[in-house]
Amino acid sequence: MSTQMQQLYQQVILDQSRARVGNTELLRDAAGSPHGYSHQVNPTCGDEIELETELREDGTIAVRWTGDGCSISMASASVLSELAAESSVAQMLEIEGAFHELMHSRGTMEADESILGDAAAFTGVSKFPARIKCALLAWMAFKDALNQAQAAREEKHNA
Amino acid sequence: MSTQMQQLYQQVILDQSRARVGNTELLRDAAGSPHGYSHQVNPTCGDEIELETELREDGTIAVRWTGDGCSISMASASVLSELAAESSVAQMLEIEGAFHELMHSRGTMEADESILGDAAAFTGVSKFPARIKCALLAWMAFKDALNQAQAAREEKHNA
Amino acid sequence: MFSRLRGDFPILDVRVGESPLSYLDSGATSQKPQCVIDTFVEYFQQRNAAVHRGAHSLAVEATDAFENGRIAAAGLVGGTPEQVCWTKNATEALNIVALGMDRASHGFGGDDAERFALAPGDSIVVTEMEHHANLVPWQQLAASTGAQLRWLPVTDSGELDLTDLDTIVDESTKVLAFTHVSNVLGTINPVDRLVQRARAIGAYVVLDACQSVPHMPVDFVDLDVDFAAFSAHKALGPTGLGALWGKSELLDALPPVLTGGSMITTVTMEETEFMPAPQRFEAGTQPVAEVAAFATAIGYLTEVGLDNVLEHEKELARVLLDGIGQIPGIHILGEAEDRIGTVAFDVDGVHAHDVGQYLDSQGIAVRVGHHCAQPLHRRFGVTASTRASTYLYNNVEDCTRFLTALAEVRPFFGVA
Amino acid sequence: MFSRLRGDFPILDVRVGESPLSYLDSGATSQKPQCVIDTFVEYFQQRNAAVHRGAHSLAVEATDAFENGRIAAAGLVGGTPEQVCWTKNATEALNIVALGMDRASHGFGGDDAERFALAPGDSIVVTEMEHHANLVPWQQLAASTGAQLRWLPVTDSGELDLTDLDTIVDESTKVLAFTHVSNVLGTINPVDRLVQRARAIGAYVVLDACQSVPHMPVDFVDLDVDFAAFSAHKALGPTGLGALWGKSELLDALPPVLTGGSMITTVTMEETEFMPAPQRFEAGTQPVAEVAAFATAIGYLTEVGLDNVLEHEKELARVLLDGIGQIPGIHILGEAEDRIGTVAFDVDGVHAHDVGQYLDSQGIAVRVGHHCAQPLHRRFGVTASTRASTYLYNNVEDCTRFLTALAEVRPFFGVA
Ligand SMILES: Cc1ncc(COP(=O)(O)O)c(C=O)c1O
Ligand SMILES: Cc1ncc(COP(=O)(O)O)c(C=O)c1O
Repeated sequence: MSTQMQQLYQQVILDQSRARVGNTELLRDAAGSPHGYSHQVNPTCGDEIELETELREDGTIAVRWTGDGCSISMASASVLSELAAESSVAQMLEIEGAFHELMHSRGTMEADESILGDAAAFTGVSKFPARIKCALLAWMAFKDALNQAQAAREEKHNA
Repeated sequence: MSTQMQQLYQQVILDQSRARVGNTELLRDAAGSPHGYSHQVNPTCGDEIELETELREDGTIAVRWTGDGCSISMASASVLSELAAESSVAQMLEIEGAFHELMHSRGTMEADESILGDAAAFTGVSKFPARIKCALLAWMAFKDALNQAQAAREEKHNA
Repeated sequence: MFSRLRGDFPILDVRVGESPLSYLDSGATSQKPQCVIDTFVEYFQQRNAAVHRGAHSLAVEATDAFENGRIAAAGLVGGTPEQVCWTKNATEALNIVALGMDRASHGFGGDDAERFALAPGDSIVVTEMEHHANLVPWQQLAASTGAQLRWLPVTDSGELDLTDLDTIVDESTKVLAFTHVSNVLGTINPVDRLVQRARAIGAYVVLDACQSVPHMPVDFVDLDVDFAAFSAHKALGPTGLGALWGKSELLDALPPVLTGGSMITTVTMEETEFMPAPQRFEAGTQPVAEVAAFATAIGYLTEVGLDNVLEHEKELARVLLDGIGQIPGIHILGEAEDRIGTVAFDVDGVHAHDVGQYLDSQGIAVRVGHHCAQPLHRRFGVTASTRASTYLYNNVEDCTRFLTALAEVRPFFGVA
Repeated sequence: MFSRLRGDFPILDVRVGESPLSYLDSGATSQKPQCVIDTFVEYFQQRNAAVHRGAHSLAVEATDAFENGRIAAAGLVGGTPEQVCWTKNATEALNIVALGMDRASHGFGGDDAERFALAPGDSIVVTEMEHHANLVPWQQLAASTGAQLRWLPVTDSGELDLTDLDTIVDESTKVLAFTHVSNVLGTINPVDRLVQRARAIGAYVVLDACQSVPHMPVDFVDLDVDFAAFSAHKALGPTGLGALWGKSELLDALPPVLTGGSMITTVTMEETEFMPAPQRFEAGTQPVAEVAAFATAIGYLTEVGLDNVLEHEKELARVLLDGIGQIPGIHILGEAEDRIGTVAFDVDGVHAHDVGQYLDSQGIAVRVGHHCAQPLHRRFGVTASTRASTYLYNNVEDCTRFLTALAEVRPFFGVA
């Protein structure tokens, strides 16, 4: 077993891929607060995620998703959901940015755990170009859905 | 000057390319006897020939053509017209067959002058694959036009 | 013989990390023997020029290399050299047929092309096991003409379900397009039976021969298909080259799709006349070095003998099927008897991408994903699978290395 | 510098019969430096695999090679890598645009594609100096949509006649397609002036950059064109590769023509969603080795410097024009000041094919015929011409050998 494999499949990743935090039925328009929805597909392998974000009155974000994919993509969605439960919108955007940068570093970057939390466990993924998309799939969906939720909130304000 | 060039551009060819026997206005439907017409283009170089054959009552063939092309293609049309003036239909078909075979021999065949007459001067052309089409252009038109003339004669007989 | 020829493939000596390479992804693209690589070098060092265009000596040599490739290809798949039209890949070849029919349906190509015209009320039949390359172009043709797209289903054992053949392929059917061999299941389909039905109702037969031509003897004339497509890169040849084969009278009547230089006779500012096949489908500068290299590949394959290749692969398939069958928690997709050395499977609780990653860490290269056959995967209730596909350079050791590693996958991911 | 780099091109040492080779046919296709050939060998020996598909290490390396090629190409012509779509040749690239507009005109591509729809009353403008590749596809589009095809004429000096630009390109014009540099005359066209007019009336600009990209610095972003096409094989790269460049927002909206694997997101039996550019135009297995080799070619060209290449060619053009001018009975086609090192001419009383044959017997490779520009030749009252075209590996000696032989042509054929 190569050490690269161990770096890639950190225990956190294997655990989270089974835990699938946030993996629950989507509410779509049944959601009470302004929300957004995104469907992302990784055409290479067929991995798919449907993810929605809801911006609650109290400033917290709810993330719900369903999906099918490899351990990296499922673990990533799970970690994202965990982080979302503990973070503000601004913090999530910071994490998203840091995560994006980390993934494109091709293994040359140290992860900043103080920002990334459990998402730092994906550092090893950045050495596997074919897997970067797996790790980013949920985050792309999140960013897209969040944009929409924010737009929906705007609209509601203006209405 | 390479000997291949001298073999290619035999004096007969240079002379015939200037003589252009048979190069005269086409009669088309003004021709008295059953006739055929063919237009052939060499897409590689743009060489073109329009050629018509007329099957006279006395069994002789008249060939008329207009065209634009390299010395090989023009000389070939000229030699063809000369031969047609002296030959029967059956003889022309024999010459055509022999000429076709000679051109595709890639320089491995001796020309049979007793059949080919002046057309034997094209032996050197068969060593230049890119020029074979030039030498054959008029002959393709001849064969096509002759077929049509023969069909026209049939029709006239049956009418 | 097969053990000796491994030495002809330099890439097989590459190491993946600390492991030797077992390349089991020839279904995607094949590796190249040194002689094919040498042809590239020799072509570019000694005879590179534009073909069919110059009178100069290099151009003549390049044209010879190009046209000799056509002769070699006709020798491989039957028919005459004029029946072989070079394309960039098999996908282009299949598109030429579908888009040519599209153009015919919209009035291009005159009377000759009318036979290819489709309209509402007509149907196009494909199968549920098609590669996207032999599905999407027909969807597009259906959308463009109003014809209906139908398909033959696939059985649990991974074969074509022909129970309703006579109602699915009926009088309305203008085209029957199907794959000779499935790129996922490895199944060899009964071409005869399908051609017979198509002939009975007068439909054109388009054969996707991508996975047959490299792996078994194939003769399109004997099979009596109308059009066929295959790619060089899956048959020891270079990337950037495929071929469309067709009956001459059909090729000459099909309107061309890509237009431009070298496929015309006369061009004025207003209009253009096209050459007959194969040139009519070969617009612009052609992949000449690639054709030269493919001719060498064909020579190599012919020397080995495609009947031997098939037999060799059937042996490897047996080893793979038996071995996988003994590993718990693995489901093979399709278990047809008549097959090539390609096996796809699903691992309980571990996603294909993770399976592939684990195997790669041991130097074993397989393909994971939907293999450009999403509907087929959906049919088997999965979105992705892992596929091991063999070729003449694989040996039993590749298979046992693969099987050993595969047995470790579920334990590694903690699902067994 | 230029004398030294000849040694990088092994084919220049080939002998034609007893003569050394002077290759003056780079307008048709260029020769390849050893480093480009080496990349092929290295790719097939060490990293060949299908791209964008496998998780295994070879596939990752192959994908890197492929995508690095895109980055290199964007470095060469401007814009971002996603703006570069690989094609089999420039002809395919131009067809993708014309046929994509055709499909948009027939309802494909939804609302996004509507902007590309043509109908009767619209016009498409080309020029009289186009290569067939940038003429025939537009004729086909006009025929398919009912739009009118118009063209800008050419002056006696071989330049675009822009006198009536504002009436030829008018409010009805949807597309203005023209060549950056004429492959026959060598003329460099005033892109600015034409783009300005197109912008004023809102037409799309399609630039045929086949003869500019290899020979001079070109930046499509600076030129502000919408689409552009060029081919690798004319720019030291391999056969079997060209590129379509476009503005991203336009590429993403243009309906794809060739459909199949690797360009889709979701496929069901009924329908398909396409990926954005560049993948949407890259159906099927791509010319990966070719892209890797082209990346090396681009590196080589960049090292030499395309401004230096242009200067070098302008010098050679001067030698050729001056020399030909001194030989009696020869008429040069077009004498534009702003040009690359390409010169076409007509020899009084000797057909181009015979001229080429004579030059070839001295080892001088030129092109003869209509050079895929029949209308331009008709404009100059000839059906064929002889063309000498230079590149960075040519030197003054090539030109003087050519001129000496050319002076012997009319005497040899007995017309002087
Ligand atoms: C100006 C011009 N346009 C288009 C083409 C076509 O390029 P390709 O043959 O690579 O498709 C060529 C070269 O043949 C050319 O010179
Ligand atoms: C069955 C089948 N059809 C079509 C294709 C497409 O071939 P290409 O990628 O060469 O266009 C493939 C391979 O990818 C295949 O396996």
